[in-house]
Amino acid sequence: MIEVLYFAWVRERIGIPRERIETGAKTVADLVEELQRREDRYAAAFEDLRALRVAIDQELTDFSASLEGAREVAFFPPMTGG
Amino acid sequence: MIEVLYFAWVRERIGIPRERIETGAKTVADLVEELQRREDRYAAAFEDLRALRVAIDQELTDFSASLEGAREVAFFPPMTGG
Amino acid sequence: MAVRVDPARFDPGAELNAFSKGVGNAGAVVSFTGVVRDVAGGLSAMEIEHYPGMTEKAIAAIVDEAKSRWSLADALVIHRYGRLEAGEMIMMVATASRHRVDAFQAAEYLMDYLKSRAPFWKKELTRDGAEWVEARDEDEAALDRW
Amino acid sequence: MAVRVDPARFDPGAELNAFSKGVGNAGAVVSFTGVVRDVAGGLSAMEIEHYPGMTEKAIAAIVDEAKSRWSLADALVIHRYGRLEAGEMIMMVATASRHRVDAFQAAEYLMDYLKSRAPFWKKELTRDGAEWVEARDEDEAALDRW
Repeated sequence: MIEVLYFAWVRERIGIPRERIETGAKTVADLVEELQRREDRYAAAFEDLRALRVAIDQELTDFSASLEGAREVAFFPPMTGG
Repeated sequence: MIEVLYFAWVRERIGIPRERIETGAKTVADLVEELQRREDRYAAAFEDLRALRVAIDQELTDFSASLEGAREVAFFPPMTGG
Repeated sequence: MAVRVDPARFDPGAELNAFSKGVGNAGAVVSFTGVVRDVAGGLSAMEIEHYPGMTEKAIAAIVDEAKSRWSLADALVIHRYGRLEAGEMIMMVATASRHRVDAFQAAEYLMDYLKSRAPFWKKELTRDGAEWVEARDEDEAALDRW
Repeated sequence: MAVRVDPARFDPGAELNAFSKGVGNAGAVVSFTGVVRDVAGGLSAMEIEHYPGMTEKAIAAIVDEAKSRWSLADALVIHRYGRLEAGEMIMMVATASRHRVDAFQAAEYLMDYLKSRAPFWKKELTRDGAEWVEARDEDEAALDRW
């Protein structure tokens, strides 16, 4: 079980801020493919991966990263703080 | 007649903050030579011109500058503000 | 070193004075404050979303990196989230050092990294509706200079 | 644009807040404050001499040059003179711009030029006596980057 979090317009497109997902995905990219196939709202959120960033257990990483041992995965657009 | 001002250790070496000088000096360098010849305290103040800065009428300039029309000449060490 | 991620308003002047008092003999203090700007079309407010847990960690890591690069006596980061009206302070950074160049460089570094590496997202609420602020290429490019 | 050359103490926090209030929609405000440092040997105080008349003109010229180089909504320079005790604020610079890079650059520029081109001279008063602070080569060299 992995906790998956969505922020900003990713959250808005998917419609929920977080969910627990039972998955056999080995990498972030595998998980994204699984989500894309689920429903249109996921396909819309994950339409252009270049517009997305991902964090595993609250550390920025990339889509090729392994999910082994991951408790929390978050998807969001590039940050706009400051 | 030119008003001549001294600041920081130049003032301390010469012993006065300002004086009015009747001079025929054409340039700052001429005026400095004239002052150096006056007394030891002036010679001490103007010993090393590389350690001095000069302003004519409150604008930084250099020792070759003309005194034509000058009302006020100031001598001081490099600034240490901020 | 203090990091505060908090929806509450803050008083930058009071923060600057408190920070300066605590830095002892550091001599040089630089601050940056960011305000919600009014935009063309009339900004009524801004909403800032963040990633609780990751935000604090990400900022702490950015501050640690700044401390390793420059001689800093202290650093302060305050960043708000939630709904902010036009004219309100969004955030503040302060740095203290014996050397003014270090204080300036560290403050600029903190700002550049907070912009693009701390998990905040801004949404502008105008008369015409709500829109997520897009990250700018120049903000990403600004990281290359460090 | 305000320039104040004044022996009186000032409150940097109050100055920052007043300055920020006046910059309207500028968004980014950078401040620098300099404090009299305690030096090895025990600094009891500092004396700052200046050149009345030239000081104000020189600072105004530096501020004008900064305005011509960067997009500035406002700028503030406060510089004290006379006798200052260790721990007291010597001076403050603040800049406001729509763009944080402009605000930072202009503040650094103002500081670099105030250090070496505004007619102030510092004298340190320690237990061992009084000594004029010498200009440092690196402060003069700092001007080359602009």
